[in-house]
Amino acid sequence: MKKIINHKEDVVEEMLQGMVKAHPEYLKRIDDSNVLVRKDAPIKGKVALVSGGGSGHEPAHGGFVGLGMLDGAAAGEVFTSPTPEQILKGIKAVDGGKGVLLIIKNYSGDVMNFEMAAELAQMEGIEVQQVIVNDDVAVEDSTFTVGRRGIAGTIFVHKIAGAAAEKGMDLDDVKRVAEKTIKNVKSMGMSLTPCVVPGVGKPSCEIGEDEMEIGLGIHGEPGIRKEKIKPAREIANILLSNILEDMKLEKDDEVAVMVNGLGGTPLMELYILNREVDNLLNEKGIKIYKTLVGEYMTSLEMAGASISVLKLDDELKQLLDAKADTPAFRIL
Amino acid sequence: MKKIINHKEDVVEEMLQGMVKAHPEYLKRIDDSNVLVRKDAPIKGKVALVSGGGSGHEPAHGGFVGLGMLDGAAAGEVFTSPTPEQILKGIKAVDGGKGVLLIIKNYSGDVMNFEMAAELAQMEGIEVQQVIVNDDVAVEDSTFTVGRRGIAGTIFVHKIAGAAAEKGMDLDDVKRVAEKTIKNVKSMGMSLTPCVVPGVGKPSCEIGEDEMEIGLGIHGEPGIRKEKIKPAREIANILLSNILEDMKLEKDDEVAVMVNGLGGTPLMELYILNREVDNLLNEKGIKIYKTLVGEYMTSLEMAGASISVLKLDDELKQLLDAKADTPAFRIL
Amino acid sequence: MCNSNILIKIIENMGKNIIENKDYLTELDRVIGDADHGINMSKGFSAVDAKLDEMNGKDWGSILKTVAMTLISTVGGASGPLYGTAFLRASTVVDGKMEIDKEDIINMFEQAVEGIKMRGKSDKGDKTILDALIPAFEALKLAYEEGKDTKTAFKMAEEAALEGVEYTKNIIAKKGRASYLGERSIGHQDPGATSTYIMIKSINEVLEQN
Amino acid sequence: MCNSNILIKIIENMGKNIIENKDYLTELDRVIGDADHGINMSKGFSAVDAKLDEMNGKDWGSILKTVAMTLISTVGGASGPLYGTAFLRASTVVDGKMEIDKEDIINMFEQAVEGIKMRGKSDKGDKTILDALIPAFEALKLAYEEGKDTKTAFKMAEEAALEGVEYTKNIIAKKGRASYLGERSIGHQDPGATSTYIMIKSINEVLEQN
Ligand SMILES: Nc1ncnc2c1ncn2[C@@H]1O[C@H](COP(=O)(O)OP(=O)(O)O)[C@@H](O)[C@H]1O
Ligand SMILES: Nc1ncnc2c1ncn2[C@@H]1O[C@H](COP(=O)(O)OP(=O)(O)O)[C@@H](O)[C@H]1O
Ligand SMILES: [Mg+2]
Ligand SMILES: [Mg+2]
Ligand SMILES: [Mg+2]
Ligand SMILES: [Mg+2]
Repeated sequence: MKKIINHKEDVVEEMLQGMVKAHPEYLKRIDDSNVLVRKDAPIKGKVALVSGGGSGHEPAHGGFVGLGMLDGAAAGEVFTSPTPEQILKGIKAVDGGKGVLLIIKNYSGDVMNFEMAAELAQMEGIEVQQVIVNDDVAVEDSTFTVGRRGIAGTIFVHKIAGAAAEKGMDLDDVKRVAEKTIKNVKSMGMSLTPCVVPGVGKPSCEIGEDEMEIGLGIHGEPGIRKEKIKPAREIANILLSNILEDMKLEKDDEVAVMVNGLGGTPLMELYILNREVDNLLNEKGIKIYKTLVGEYMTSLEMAGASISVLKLDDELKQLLDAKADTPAFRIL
Repeated sequence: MKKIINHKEDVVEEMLQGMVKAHPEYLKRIDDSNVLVRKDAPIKGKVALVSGGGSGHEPAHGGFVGLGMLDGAAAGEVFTSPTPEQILKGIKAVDGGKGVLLIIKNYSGDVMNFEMAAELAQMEGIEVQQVIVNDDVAVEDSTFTVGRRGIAGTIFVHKIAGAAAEKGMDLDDVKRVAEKTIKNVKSMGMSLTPCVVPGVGKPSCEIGEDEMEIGLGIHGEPGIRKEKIKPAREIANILLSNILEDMKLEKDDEVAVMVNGLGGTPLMELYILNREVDNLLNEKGIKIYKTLVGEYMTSLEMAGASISVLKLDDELKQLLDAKADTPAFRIL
Repeated sequence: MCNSNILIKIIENMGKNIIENKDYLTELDRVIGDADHGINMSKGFSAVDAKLDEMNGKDWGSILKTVAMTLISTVGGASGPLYGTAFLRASTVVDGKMEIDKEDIINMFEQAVEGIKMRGKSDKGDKTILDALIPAFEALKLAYEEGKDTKTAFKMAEEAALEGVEYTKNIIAKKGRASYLGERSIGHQDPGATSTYIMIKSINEVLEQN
Repeated sequence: MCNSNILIKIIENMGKNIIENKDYLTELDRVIGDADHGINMSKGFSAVDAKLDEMNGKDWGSILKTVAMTLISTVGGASGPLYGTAFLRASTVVDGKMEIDKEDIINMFEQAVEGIKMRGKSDKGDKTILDALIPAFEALKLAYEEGKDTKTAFKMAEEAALEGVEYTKNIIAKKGRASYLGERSIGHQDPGATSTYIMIKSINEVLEQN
């Protein structure tokens, strides 16, 4: 296991310190916690947004704390949800009297820990609502199961709900646009190499020398299938076909696209993948309103990428374009 | 060789297409060239900045084209300088009548190709000046050789010279601040794994399972030495010691720090490394005015990082803080 | 019948066994989850261990509540809130009691089951903790109804839990991370059911010695 | 003495040999550079090959200029401007000539050397192209001074170039990427000197056949 770390037990603590040291103009850390909040939190009279989850997905979520996005992010151990206590600290630190929206990725651990935090916060008189992001079309959507995972599409929820809150919308309205975004965003990923959780020391899964894994999760959870590695064009086609099958887009619909690197894949390859995504959507007559290419929701050093497509309407477009100023996402 | 690409011969072409498709609000491509320029180029009455070099270092340099940074970037084949013809196209496309500054990384190939382009541009009546970035302290500084390589410190030159040009400084003045920045910035890198040039298909170098390479170049050029992999703290110490030895910083001097990922190293590790850099500089009483952590100058999928330290004065601080709006670097 | 001293011994033994089985539980989770169940549980019980001293002399309710809050506030992941809720709900029916009887045992167990069902929105057959815990609870209740003593009743609960663990190999996961695998979760043993079995076994080991 | 037809044959043969040695040159560059010298040179000469037809019937100066501009505008990297400048400077002394003589040959060679020195700010002993090219030029000049014929003179130039290539193994690189290695560049053969040797050898092969 080759990593630039000190002790494997300390990675989250030291990473959080490194983040605050890097971005003191954006972030402050709540004492005795793994919670990062906006430098200017709490902001009186603004709905506050709290997200978080396991670590190892950087810049998610601490990198999206700042103007026009999150007010706070709670970081768990690597790939492990933060505890209710931690999340509660985040909620209390950012509450500006207008209520708090929790943006949760759909994993049993995250959902339960955030729900418990919400219950505790409500007991302390803070108004808390939650939305659960479930954009990963690699997982079958079924009401008998926990349903789909939340992956990179979550960043669109941060951005759009964050802009809504910054604009002064109330909690119900912020929740409404967050839910609209969740309904409209679908994602799917693939990987070329596994990742190694520092505390585990072994690769999360095995992928052969000439193989790729389609549809795997951002914690190295197995995907839909392994297959022989294919050209970028076909990779884009596999992922997009699954996404579009689920979205029922029509000609002239407008979308935002995210080509997200999982950590080990260089930007060159992400741009090549974006070319293919763009070509495929163009062929179908779908209009690309905005594109994001880069690392937004990673899985440690895993090589691979995910594609997210968000269907837009005028309200979402306006919120997507709104000013944002965070360590990892800025719009002037 | 596992990469998300189509044909290995097409990576640069397809990457450039993918970049322009991703960032149409920032970039346009000059016909029949691998040159990306600002959407609004040429800007009349402003000194124009052109940089470039081999591909495989993304987001450098196309990602830094935009307001407050570069006007144009010429992309060569992977790790190969662009040709004079290409660079000349860039110069002509961005010249706004106030002269053009070339920002060149110190590699024989880059220097010669850019110099030939400058000669050709001057023959066409365009005023061209150049600066050569040589921040890599891993290489001995000698007047008998070509001297030091240019690596990630180059981004500070783009930022500061770009801000100077945007502010309306004339060519001599822009060149002066660029040279001041070059004089004040030192960098050094290390790597855990090699990279694979698509056209070559073999790793650029061999690094053992428990080894790291200290001081290697961003094209996989061998470094100072291989040693057993060490904790982040010692890695920071090795790189910083070499940098500081060369800089003669004094207590209370102010610096900007860049912790730059080489492509395969996740942000978590970069933040951990930043924590160590920050601690070490604090111990020495050196003041950190601004920190950048992320991927700025990569080497394909190489795992590793470089550290750059830029000594600041009031002028450099002001230019560093100035507004910038490019695909890969934004300051509000 | 049972004083709260024995509870502390049980908690201590649970911790010991969970920590001993850290790698085993993690490996089970690696196959159908995210390779951390042993890590999560060990972390929780190490924190619980550090509080054993302060539990001394406390009532059943307080002790269980301390265990619950410690698990909730250290584990993270799915197992933290689930086991935490189980202990928390169990604590409510023995609040202030220094001694408990069969009735209390059944009530605690029942509350634990209900707590997990509520928190996890899950039930028997979902390939989770509940596939060990519910059969164990039912076996325990039946044993008591049949007039068995506590040691025997818990022996039967342990057997039922183990059967439940085996059963998880044959079914599709409907809750937790393993549910993302769909059909491919069949054939693999559930980590959470396994840790539940280990905890029930830990109760028995203490009862045997007393 | 030599008409421009032979030059086209020489250029063609250079391309053939460079492309045949693509992997060899790249491998040399992998050890002390960035593993692309063969790729760069092949790319350049493939582009030159595509222009052979249009060179037909042109004068020495035009042909050399076409080669120069093609190398400059396709290679990138250090070798592009260096060889490009060499051919460009050589072209200036035979502008408009359909036939050339010994004097012209010496002038062209000299210009090539000077061009590379100027462009590369380099000289003999830096472990570059010049360590093959300068000895070759000196041997050629000497041979002519001693009254040798062109074939013999080029034979001697080729031998000197090969010795120069061998010599690069013993010295530290002071220019180009290999210079970053300092002492560690010793023991390795310079790719650029090697491609120069291949090009001179290519001249000889054509002279032999004519
Ligand atoms: N909704 C649920 N109800 C009951 N048990 C669950 C539920 N979700 C997960 N589990 C249990 O939790 C176990 C996994 O715990 P753990 O690995 O610690 O958490 P995580 O899945 O967050 O990594 C599973 O094996 C399963 O038994
Ligand atoms: N300044 C210089 N003068 C003469 N030859 C040089 C100089 N710099 C590099 N070279 C030659 O160029 C060769 C490398 O060429 P190539 O690999 O194509 O370019 P790059 O180094 O840009 O990758 C070296 O082996 C050396 O012979
Ligand atoms: Mg987990
Ligand atoms: Mg090169
Ligand atoms: Mg788990
Ligand atoms: Mg080379």
